Amino acid sequence: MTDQQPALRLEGIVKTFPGVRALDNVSFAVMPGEVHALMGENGAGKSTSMKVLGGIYQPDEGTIYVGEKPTVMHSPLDAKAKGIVFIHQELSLAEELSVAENIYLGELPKKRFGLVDWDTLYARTDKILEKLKVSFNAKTRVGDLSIANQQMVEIARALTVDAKAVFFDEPTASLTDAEKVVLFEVIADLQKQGVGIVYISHRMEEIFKITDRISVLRDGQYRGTLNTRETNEEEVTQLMIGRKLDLSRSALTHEVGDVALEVRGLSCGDLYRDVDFEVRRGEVLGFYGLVGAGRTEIAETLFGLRDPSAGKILMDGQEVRIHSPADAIARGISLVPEDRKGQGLVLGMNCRDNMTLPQVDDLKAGPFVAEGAEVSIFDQYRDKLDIRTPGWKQTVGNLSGGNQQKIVIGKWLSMHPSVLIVDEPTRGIDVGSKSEIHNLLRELASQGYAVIVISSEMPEVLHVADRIVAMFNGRVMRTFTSEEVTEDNLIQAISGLSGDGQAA
Amino acid sequence: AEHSETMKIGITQNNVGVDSYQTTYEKAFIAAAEANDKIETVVLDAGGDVARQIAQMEDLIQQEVDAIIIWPTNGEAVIPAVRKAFQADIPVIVTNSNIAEAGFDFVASFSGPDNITQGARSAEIMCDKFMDMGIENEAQVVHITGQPGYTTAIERAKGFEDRLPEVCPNVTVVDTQPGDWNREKSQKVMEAFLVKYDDIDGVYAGDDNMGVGALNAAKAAGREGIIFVGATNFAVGYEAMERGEYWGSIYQSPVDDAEAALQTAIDVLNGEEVPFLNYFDTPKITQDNMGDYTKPVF
Amino acid sequence: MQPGTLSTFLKRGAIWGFIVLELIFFSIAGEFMSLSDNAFMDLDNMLLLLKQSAPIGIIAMGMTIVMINGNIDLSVGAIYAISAIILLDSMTWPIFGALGDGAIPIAWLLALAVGTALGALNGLIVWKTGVDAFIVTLGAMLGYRGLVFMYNGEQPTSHLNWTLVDFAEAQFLGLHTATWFLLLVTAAIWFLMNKTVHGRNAYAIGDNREAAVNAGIRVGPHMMINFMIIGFLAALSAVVFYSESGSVNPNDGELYELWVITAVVLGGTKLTGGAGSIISTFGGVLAIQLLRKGLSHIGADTETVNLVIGLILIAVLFLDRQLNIKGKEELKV
Amino acid sequence: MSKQEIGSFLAKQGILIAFAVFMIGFTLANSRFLDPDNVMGVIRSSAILGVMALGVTFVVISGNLDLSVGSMMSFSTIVVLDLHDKIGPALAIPAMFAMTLCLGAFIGFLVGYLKLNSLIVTLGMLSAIHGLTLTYSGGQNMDIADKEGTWFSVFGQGDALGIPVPILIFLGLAAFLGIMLSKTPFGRKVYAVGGNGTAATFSGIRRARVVFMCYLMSSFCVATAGLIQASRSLGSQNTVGQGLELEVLAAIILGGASLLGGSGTIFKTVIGVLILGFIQNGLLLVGLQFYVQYVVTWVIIILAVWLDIAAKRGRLWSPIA
Ligand SMILES: Nc1ncnc2c1ncn2[C@@H]1O[C@H](COP(=O)(O)OP(=O)(O)OP(=O)(O)O)[C@@H](O)[C@H]1O
Ligand SMILES: Nc1ncnc2c1ncn2[C@@H]1O[C@H](COP(=O)(O)OP(=O)(O)OP(=O)(O)O)[C@@H](O)[C@H]1O
Ligand SMILES: [Mg+2]
Ligand SMILES: [Mg+2]
Repeated sequence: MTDQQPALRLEGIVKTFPGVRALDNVSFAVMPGEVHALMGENGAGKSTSMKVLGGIYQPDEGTIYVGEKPTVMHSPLDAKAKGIVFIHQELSLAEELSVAENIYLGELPKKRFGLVDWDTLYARTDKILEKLKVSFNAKTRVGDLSIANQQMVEIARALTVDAKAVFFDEPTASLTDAEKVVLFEVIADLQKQGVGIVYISHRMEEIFKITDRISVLRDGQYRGTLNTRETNEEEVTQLMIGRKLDLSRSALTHEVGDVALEVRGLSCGDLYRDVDFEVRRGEVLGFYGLVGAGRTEIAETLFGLRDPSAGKILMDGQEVRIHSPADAIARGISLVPEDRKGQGLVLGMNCRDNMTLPQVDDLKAGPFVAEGAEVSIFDQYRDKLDIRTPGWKQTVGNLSGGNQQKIVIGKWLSMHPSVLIVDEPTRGIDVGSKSEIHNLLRELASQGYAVIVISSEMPEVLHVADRIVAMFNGRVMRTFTSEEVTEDNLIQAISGLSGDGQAA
Repeated sequence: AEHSETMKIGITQNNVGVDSYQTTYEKAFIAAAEANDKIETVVLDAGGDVARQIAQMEDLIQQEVDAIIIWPTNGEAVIPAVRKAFQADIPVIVTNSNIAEAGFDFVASFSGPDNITQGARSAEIMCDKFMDMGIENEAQVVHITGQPGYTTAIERAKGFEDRLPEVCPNVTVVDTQPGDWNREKSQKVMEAFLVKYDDIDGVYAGDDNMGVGALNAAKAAGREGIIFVGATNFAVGYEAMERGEYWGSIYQSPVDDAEAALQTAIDVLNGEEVPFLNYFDTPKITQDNMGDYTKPVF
Repeated sequence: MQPGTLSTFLKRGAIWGFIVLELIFFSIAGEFMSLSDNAFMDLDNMLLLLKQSAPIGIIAMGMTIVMINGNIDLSVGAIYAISAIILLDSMTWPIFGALGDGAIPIAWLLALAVGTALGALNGLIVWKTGVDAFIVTLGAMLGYRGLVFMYNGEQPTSHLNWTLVDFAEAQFLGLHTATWFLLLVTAAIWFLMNKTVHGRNAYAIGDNREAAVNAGIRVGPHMMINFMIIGFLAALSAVVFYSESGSVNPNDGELYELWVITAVVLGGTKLTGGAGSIISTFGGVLAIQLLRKGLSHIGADTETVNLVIGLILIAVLFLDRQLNIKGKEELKV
Repeated sequence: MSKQEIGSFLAKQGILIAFAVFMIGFTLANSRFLDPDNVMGVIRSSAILGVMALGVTFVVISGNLDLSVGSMMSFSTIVVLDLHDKIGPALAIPAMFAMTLCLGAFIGFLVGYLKLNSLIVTLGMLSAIHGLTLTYSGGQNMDIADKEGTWFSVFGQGDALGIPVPILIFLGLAAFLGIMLSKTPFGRKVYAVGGNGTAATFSGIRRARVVFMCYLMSSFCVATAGLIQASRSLGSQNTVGQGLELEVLAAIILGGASLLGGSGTIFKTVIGVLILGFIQNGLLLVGLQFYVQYVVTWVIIILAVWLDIAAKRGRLWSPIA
């Protein structure tokens, strides 16, 4: 493949934002038919590179080559016309429209007089959906799909045009394992057709499974390209973060205390039924299940965002009624929600104000907000979580995805909750920070917090949780201790084939 | 036609909520109708909207009333609707402000004040006062008009501006701005006038509400000796005249207006002869003769 | 029936249900409170209703597109007035004087062109400056109104042409000219929104502007076209109405934007864009006109009319919301 | 200063610069423009609009609109004038405030707790409150009988330390509300709710209560404006506040608040109000017709907002294709 000319090449790209040099002399090339990983910590500039290529941002310096030709990408339309397709990190769908219309957004097949050719549209869409092995059809309204399925719709877009290069920005962040398999098949297919693929992800196992080469960015600078077959996780990590990572799990060095939160027979309409579990101080309780299993809804109920239709919640042995997040916070419950943009952050506000939002009533000097105290809280958690931002005044919306997530985590940690619920806490977080967050969760438990971790990543729950609640279709199938659990029985349980024989 | 049984009379008014003249008119109209047990009325308000008024005309025709009284929102735009009533053999009486000449063929009678004469009379009141004061050769006047676009506003302004040079050729109108029949708006306009012109001797306002707004502005600015003349004497204007702050106005009663319109309609229905232009009298009222008039109730 | 279908059905049908309710109410109340011997639901009265719905209704169709597109247009009342002035005044221009009634179609075209151009100006500003449509058209609502006054001062602009009036007052197959225009516009816009790529893109842009941009839809020109459509329709509404009335006050059309938006929202179009239906807007227009007509039929006075229309608007919004709540377990945000 | 710094300076201060340019322009056109009497006069007559705009600023930052303030102001004015003669000013004022706050609470309940769309609710209330006012007054003008002898005139016509009372009320209230918005937890919550209501809820903020409070503040400001208005002219028509809702919005937009919520400040609103007031007055002084003011306001609103966002995004023309 060495004598081939690249499908796409970046040379000396510089892009600055006020106070941030997001890309600093970045160069790399994507060959036709290769899967090229783009890696780097949160905020390293991966998404920005992609947006520069896609014509969403114009570079300050540097050149983009399509084939051998220096090219200016004027707009997304322009990029598309040049055969470059993007699957964005953030879902970019029109919820009210059908799956087919979303997949062919911007290029609906036309008949005469600008009429939509519905027959062709549905036929083509069905073909693509078949390839993706999804359960929904072309006419489904996208807003009715789960997040995972919406992500599949996004992915389907890559298959609609004759692409020269396809960019995937963290496509698996909210996919289940089965869907990942399908995605990888799709990528392999594209690869066979000679399409150059850029794959952005923080998940090492995926990188090593499907990519040919790995380019690494750090702080906006290009750090080099490695051949995947000739390298290993350690080397990549070192290149990314400049040091080695300690991935060992900190053992439980403390006693598990009494029950902090107990749930008995909790139901909420069709969302979940008869849920029982308890979480003790000093313990990390994992929730694992397929997307749509109802885990998020349980968390939302505990946080006062939904009213249960039956059952009870007990804290320290007392039955409690939680009607609003304010109630929940007052009782020492914190929730790191799964959707950071929609639920976690006020994107137009600065970092500090976002972080202290839940406790703004408590941080007072006379009738005013004690801004000094706020800044010190922010500084403390910025250091603790290694948040990359020019300062507390930066608007949160301008942070990279991973750093935004860290702000949300900091926001709830700084509340010193007695029960901390985190829903997909490391979605979109780089390996370094991920292990930091895992360690942090373990550490919190060891300090006597009760921690609930909801995750769709099996390695994550296996790694951090002391016990794991396996859910399927709104029901708890089984609760495993870390001694009992294996990948196999966990998968069985969340697929409805309960380990202890209860059929679903 | 023989109208021994009850007569159904529909009225569509211009914009009732807008000031108390129209409100009082409506009340007086209803009261007058109720006092007469041979009459039933449908009272509608167009809210200042031509389209709504035309729709109301159509509705009244469709409801087969015996006569329609219209206070036009626009003296020309309603002509086709009036023609429709005419073609349906329903007599139309125009009230308060007339429709344009092109529609006269379809109208049984106009009943209302003569706005042009009113404007002219206001000019006379002002000129006479200037002569008393001996400043008829140097006086400067500002003019605050009613809501732009309304027939009444336009006619009064025309009457005033045509007549003033005839009676006081050396008085100059230095500025004209609308006060929208609104006391507050007029006060603002006057404030700016006061800053702009050191010498203002007279203010003519399209009605007393605006006149009193201008008066308030002058009082607040400590400017004295200005002659205020308005039209449609409102209670506030009458009181200001009592206090000696406001010189004169035109006495126009909405009660007379309403009663005259209803009576004209009844007369038309009874087949009596009515003049085509049925003006009711709107005399001059000044501090000198105000004792002859009772304080307006609106 | 799938769960949720009933409430969707109720929701879609809510406006028609409301119309039926109004009809029943005014028919019964009319028996006791109205002077008229004719029933409220008399055929002629209903035909009039359609006709009287035309001025607001024609503009409302354009507003539906613009709102589905994620924008709003507050300047329609002023565009309506300017177009009317052009329509009536141009017939008196000496160059067309020789044409006699031949000047009519030219006047129509001129008025429509001016409306379209003013809409285009709004659209261009929204597109090129990136200022929110609410602000752009709020400004234009003042600015265009200023232009109206500049044209002819505070005087009304009039030109009564009986040929034109006769045409406007004509009835064909029982329906008035204005009704035909309303129905044609409704059908055309329905077709545009449901069958054409432009229409589907309007939904997409209103739903998720960023996604549309990323997908390569040329959002700017697209929005501009929609502003041109609503400008055109505002002018068409003026053409239909002023052909009949022959005179325009400089403040005509004030508050039309509010009535139009009210009708569109009653019809269930989302204020945030992305969802809405032309047929339901038609229902919204009828509902409002029915309310006005009904209230005057039963002889309600000005203060009651204001009070009732305001409260009904809120009540309908409330009802719509109740129908949309999925259940107790819904997320409380 | 780098180019970028100039850009962001313009973004932050653009409206002040525009203001300065205007003041200079009008002063050149008419030397009386900056006459202290005129300046005082303009601020005083802007005070009513200004006080209303202060409250609506809260509503707008919280992500909602309030189109009912004009007719609510008519209501307050009529009510306090009516009650003045019936129960005396000392009781009339609190009674009027209570009634106006009830209206505000009703809107706050509908928009905050029932989560109805604010544009439509306040549009409905615009009409409904107008109906209410007409019912209350019977459509008649309301006038105080004894205009000379009442201390009630102090709010609109009085002076303290040589400064007209309406100006003192306006600026005092602006300072108070400005600090409340920028420095207190409540203010922070208003920004959060307007910026992202869902995220605010997820942060334990009682969004409904915040929205409710914003409408309450808005109605409080309206009541204050009504008080000044009534006291200034000691009599009023039913339509006194009609159309002010749009002027209020225009002032707030000129100040640079986004109608989507989450941004804006009291200080900028005050500037916006003054700009409108001085434009109105300046054009009158220059002798231009009132409708020229419409056109000028149009151009200024669009230029001001355009430059504001252009500076924020770092390029003049919108990036949309
Ligand atoms: N619009 C913007 N304004 C200001 N700064 C920005 C903007 N977009 C990105 N940045 C900054 O540029 C840097 C690179 O961001 P980018 O989104 O490319 O990171 P990333 O590598 O994709 O990270 P992640 O893995 O977290 O998604 C970050 O420091 C970010 O804060
Ligand atoms: N955007 C959406 N609109 C409507 N319903 C949705 C949406 N997203 C999810 N749902 C529904 O909500 C339920 C829960 O979805 P969700 O994917 O959040 O499940 P979960 O158990 O929390 O899993 P995960 O934590 O992996 O997201 C499912 O029934 C799904 O269909
Ligand atoms: Mg990224
Ligand atoms: Mg979930």
